[in-house]
Amino acid sequence: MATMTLVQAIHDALGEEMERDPRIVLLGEDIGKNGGVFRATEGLWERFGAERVIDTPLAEAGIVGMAIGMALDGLRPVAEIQFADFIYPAFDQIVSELAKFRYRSAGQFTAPVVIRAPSGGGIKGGHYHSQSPEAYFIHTAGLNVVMPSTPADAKGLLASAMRDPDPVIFLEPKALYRTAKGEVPDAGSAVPLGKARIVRKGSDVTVVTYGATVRVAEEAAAQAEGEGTAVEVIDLRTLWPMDIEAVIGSVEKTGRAVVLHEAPRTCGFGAELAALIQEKAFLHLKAPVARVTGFDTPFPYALEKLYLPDARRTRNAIAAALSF
Amino acid sequence: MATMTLVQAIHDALGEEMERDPRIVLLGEDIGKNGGVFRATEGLWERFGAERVIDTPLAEAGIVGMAIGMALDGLRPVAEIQFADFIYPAFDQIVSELAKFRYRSAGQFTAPVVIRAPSGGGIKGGHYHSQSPEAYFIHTAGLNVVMPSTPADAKGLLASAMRDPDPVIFLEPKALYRTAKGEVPDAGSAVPLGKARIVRKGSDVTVVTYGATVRVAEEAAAQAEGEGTAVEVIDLRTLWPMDIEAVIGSVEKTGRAVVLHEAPRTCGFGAELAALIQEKAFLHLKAPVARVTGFDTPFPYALEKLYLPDARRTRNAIAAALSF
Amino acid sequence: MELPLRVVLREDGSADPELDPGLDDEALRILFRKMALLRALDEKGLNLQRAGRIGFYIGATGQEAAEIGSGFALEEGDWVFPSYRDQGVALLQGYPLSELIGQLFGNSSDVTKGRQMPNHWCDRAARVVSVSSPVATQLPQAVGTAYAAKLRGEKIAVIGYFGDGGSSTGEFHAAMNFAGVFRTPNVFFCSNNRYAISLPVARQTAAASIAAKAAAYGIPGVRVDGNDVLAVFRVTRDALERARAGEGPTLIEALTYRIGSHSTSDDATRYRPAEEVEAWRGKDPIKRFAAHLKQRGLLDDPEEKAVFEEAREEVRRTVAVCEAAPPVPPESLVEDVYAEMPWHLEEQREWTRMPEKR
Amino acid sequence: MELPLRVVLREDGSADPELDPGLDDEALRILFRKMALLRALDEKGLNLQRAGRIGFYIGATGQEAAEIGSGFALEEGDWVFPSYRDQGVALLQGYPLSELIGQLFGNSSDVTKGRQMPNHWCDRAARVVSVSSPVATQLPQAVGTAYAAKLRGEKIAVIGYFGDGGSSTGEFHAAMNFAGVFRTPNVFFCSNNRYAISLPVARQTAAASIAAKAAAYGIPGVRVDGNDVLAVFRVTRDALERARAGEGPTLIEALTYRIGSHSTSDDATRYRPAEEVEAWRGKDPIKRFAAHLKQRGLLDDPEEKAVFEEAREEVRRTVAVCEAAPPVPPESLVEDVYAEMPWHLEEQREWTRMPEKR
Ligand SMILES: Cc1ncc(C[n+]2csc(CCOP(=O)(O)OP(=O)(O)O)c2C)c(N)n1
Ligand SMILES: Cc1ncc(C[n+]2csc(CCOP(=O)(O)OP(=O)(O)O)c2C)c(N)n1
Ligand SMILES: [Mg+2]
Ligand SMILES: [Mg+2]
Repeated sequence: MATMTLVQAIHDALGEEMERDPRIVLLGEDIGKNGGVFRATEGLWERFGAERVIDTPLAEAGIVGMAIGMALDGLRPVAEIQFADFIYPAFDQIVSELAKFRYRSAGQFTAPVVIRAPSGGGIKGGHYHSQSPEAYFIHTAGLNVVMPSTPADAKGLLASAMRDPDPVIFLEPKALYRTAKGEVPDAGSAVPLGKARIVRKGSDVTVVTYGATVRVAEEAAAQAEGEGTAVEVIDLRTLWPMDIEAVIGSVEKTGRAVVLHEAPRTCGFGAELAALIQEKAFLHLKAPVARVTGFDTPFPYALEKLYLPDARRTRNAIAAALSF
Repeated sequence: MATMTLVQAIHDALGEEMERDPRIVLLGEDIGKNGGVFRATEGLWERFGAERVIDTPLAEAGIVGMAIGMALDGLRPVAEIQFADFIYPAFDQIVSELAKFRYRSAGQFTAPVVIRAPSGGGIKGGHYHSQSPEAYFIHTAGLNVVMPSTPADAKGLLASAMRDPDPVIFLEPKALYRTAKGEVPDAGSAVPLGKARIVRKGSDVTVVTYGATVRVAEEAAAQAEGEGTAVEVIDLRTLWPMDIEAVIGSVEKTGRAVVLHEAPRTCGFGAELAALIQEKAFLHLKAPVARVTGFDTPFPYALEKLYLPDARRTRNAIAAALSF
Repeated sequence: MELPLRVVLREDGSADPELDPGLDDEALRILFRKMALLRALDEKGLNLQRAGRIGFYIGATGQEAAEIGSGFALEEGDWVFPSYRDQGVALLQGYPLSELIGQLFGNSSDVTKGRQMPNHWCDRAARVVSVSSPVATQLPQAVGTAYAAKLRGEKIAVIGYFGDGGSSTGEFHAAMNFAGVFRTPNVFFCSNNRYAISLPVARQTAAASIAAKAAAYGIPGVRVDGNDVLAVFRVTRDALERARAGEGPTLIEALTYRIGSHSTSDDATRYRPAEEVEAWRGKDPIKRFAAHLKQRGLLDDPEEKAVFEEAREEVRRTVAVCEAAPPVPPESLVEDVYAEMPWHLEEQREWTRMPEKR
Repeated sequence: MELPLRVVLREDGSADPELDPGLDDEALRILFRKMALLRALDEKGLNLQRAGRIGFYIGATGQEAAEIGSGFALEEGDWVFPSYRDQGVALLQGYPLSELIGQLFGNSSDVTKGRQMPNHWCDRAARVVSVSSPVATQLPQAVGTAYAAKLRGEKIAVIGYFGDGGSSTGEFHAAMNFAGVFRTPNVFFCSNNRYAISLPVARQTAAASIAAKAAAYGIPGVRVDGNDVLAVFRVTRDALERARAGEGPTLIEALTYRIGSHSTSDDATRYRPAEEVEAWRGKDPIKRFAAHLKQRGLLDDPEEKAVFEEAREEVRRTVAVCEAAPPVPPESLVEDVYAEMPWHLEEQREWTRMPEKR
């Protein structure tokens, strides 16, 4: 066990898995000598060489397309998209190709590519360094979508992603890169995909969240506790395919659910969570499933703090659910 | 009034608006001499010339990017994407640019572009000539998303789209191009964006849908009627920003809702509809909001019929809601 | 400054000794038989579609020299990233005709479970990657596979096929640029059949040629007569050898012509003058090669007829077998989305079994 | 076959009479003042960011000749599609310094309501389109605007700016190709500052030059010394005139160097040798032009100092005013998504007003 930041945990997972599995290669913009704009790949270029830590030209469609081709013939590519906001030029490769290879070839070809992308707000990045695009990928059949919220999970989930037989969109909450610190198990311990983490037990209301808003949920839960409300906080970790039992089990117990994420509300993942919860736990619900989310606007620069869901809005939603 | 097919109605709207407004230009692949692969632009190249009916090289990013630039300086471009499945190379232009111009410039620059794209299944087109991508665009703040289900609406909504000050993603249910026939008012009558159409009144359950599944809903409703169940069918027409009063008003009356669409279920627009309905009509709901949708798989070729939501699955959902 | 056009088969049926690849008689006969097979497949495919027995077909009629000449240059271990029109190349790689035709029917004779439209086949054993409709998406993938081979020190080449229209896509640009930078063992083979559906190539690009685009990526560009099977074979073999030898990628532009419509969904008479098509019919690549073989004494008229008859018979036989296969099972709808089926697809599998009404 | 490099300002401070654009004294003085202003803005921007008074800054230090030389060639009615590094061009188009600096603060002195990061400005009146971060997205848009002008018969030109990295994007490819096909009145201006963040241009592309890529699109490519303000002005003016005259688009590559880090978020010492940077500091475009002006008797040392002092003062004054402005109002968060506010944003406006707890 060692204490480290989330970005160090990512870094460690990459290094350890590359050591373990010579098929792993990294590719992306500025990931080599520069070590990545967030330093996630620092030192790996020196350690594994320019052939396995590949600085690419500026073309995300090329990065993902190339990664797919590598994966088709036995490599295990991990592509870095510098910011999740710049993943859209690769959208066709992801939606039309990456997600569909196994299905369209009836399993003859598979593309176990991991796409890492710093996601979410909190660094005053404005429209294009702040977005949370998870819903696009969750809606795309054939992808795994993962977002850690702790260093230990970051390392363990990334290790699992690199070993998974299917593509994984691995979204890293950049606001937590250096602010989330914690104990991380030593080499080799993967955290399985598809399993949520109960962050905090409680019987009155369930808050379902992931990524950077996990700590918002914890803050709101701690405040609510002071007023006698026991909040259960679930960190999904794997967004899709999600841990349905953890969520439904909790809501059956508490009878109230708040879903919480940074991405815009409309057609966000919160909509799916709300839809699923009311489908599967209808008779247990004492209040509508509430959504606390980003606004349905482009991500703003000056008003970032206001845009991001916070403990205030989360507590309001909890209170509303309790008093419904 | 004249009777015509849906694709003829589209064609008429284009021609009439081009006649009315010299700022309108069309651009896309094979829309000129060839008249579009679905013939939506047939004869317009001859009528308005190659400068206003523009055959472009094969690059959707170029088509949408160029359309944006045209719109920035006073033209009213209508871009055709040959199949909605091929819109992904333009995804960056749509999400990062088209949707955000007004916001990021605080209204200095606007991009009133209409993007027309044949959408949905029903023509044995397999993965890449069948997808329904509406959820991606609904989740993207700043876009209007429209899908007609009748010739009259196709014409009227497209006219409104071409006059709207904001970008419109205009998805055309290709399965209905030639199979939907109906009366269409003569020149100039636009159908406003943002208003749903009550296809059929009923008091027992509300089916909310749009596009090609409207007729599935009607079929299921007709069958249910035979068994004494009165189904209200709502055709949203404008998917986003949607007509919230029409939907909530109906569900408050019926107490039961089924949402129906072709797109994959997870994080589809049905999730948003279910989330909204349970948020806003919770105490009226006698059963969970049910979703009848496509599968969370790539769109299949041989099993297309099975994939597409049909009256059978819709009736099952209605029956389940009634007996919940 | 135009790149020279490489030609082997001359007007008089002789071969330019300078460029003649020097194939032996058996190889020449195979080339001819494969071109005939491809033509026979097209005839059948179009007829099957017209008769409503398959849903769709895309032919390569008129482009057989480009298909067979380039495909024949491939060697054991090479990879193919095809477009929807490259069934000829796939067959040469060892993709069984029975699987190709099974795929057209999309029933249980289709090893890919009827998942895709006709012409969207693949074969892992033959290293022929799955066709997909979006134009040119295969090209950056071809670079990745080539990179993988290079990294492991394998001496193989990876060929990516595309059309003149494909050269306008962002994927073409990324692929060529990446290949240039990483010097991957790639060959990019453009079948310039003069049209992208209805758009003539002169309105696809203002460049002097597609091959001229290679300069933008620091790689060699080659223009070849795409109706000349020997010239196509020769330049493709050379490019593949360069690739395998670690000398980097090549862009080949084969100038040919799409005799038929774009696909069975298209009607080329809407946008193409009949005289133009007629002129190109006169340049039939199979007849042109036949003339050469005859001149070399490797073919005569009855034999020519027999080769075509045999090809048609093989196609007919295979169609009969494939067409008779049962449909794909409904449950297969939810398979192969992931390696293991997650809960939500388990749930959705039930939808395929749902009774008429509960 | 390398394209020639266009140079006007010679080692000895004189101008090559062959290419000298023949600007009058006043124009030459303006060029110099604008270069100085741009440098002063960079100094201030970096300091403001370091002091935490603004959140981010991107400078153009070392690239002033490319910015000011090209921007000065624009005429009334021309449009600019800039990248995040082209504040110099924007200022020349008439974008007020006060608005540019207001944008850096993102408070109510920002006419765009603090919506975007610093360096992401725009000005409709000046026909300067909104900067966005995604690289090169502006280029196909520039083609559309040029097409619109052409359609209406307006004799204007549209210039699109981008970097060496931008040349690898699909958007560059689409834009150049469309412009070539439609012969739109575009100028594509690449500031090749040798790096895309950390990637040197030699690993961005294997092409002989960025300008060489023009051949792929059938349009002329021009290479110019990007540290030579007169050469840049000359080739840009020529290209703009060609465009306005209906002779089609041009690709210009200005060879320059990014003296600073990519942005305030970057540390270029991680990937660039100090000697390289030092060598380029010696080629300072402002000093180079100053030497020429001095030779022409249009500048002396005290005047040179004064120009810089004035520029710094102007920036200082403007910063003081902008920084003092109040923050943007919370409700503005939900404005300008659509022309009219739909119900769901009306609802969400309430979130900006929500009490601490109900
Ligand atoms: C990204 C994308 N856009 C549009 C289409 C529709 N489409 C299918 S084939 C085709 C033309 C392709 O022309 P070309 O690349 O020359 O190949 P050819 O069919 O002539 O062999 C078009 C536009 C598509 N499949 N993919
Ligand atoms: C599509 C996209 N991918 C990645 C980035 C991140 N990024 C910002 S600037 C930059 C380098 C751009 O280099 P260049 O085009 O040479 O312009 P320069 O900054 O040197 O002026 C990168 C990779 C981005 N903004 N957009
Ligand atoms: Mg073609
Ligand atoms: Mg650069």
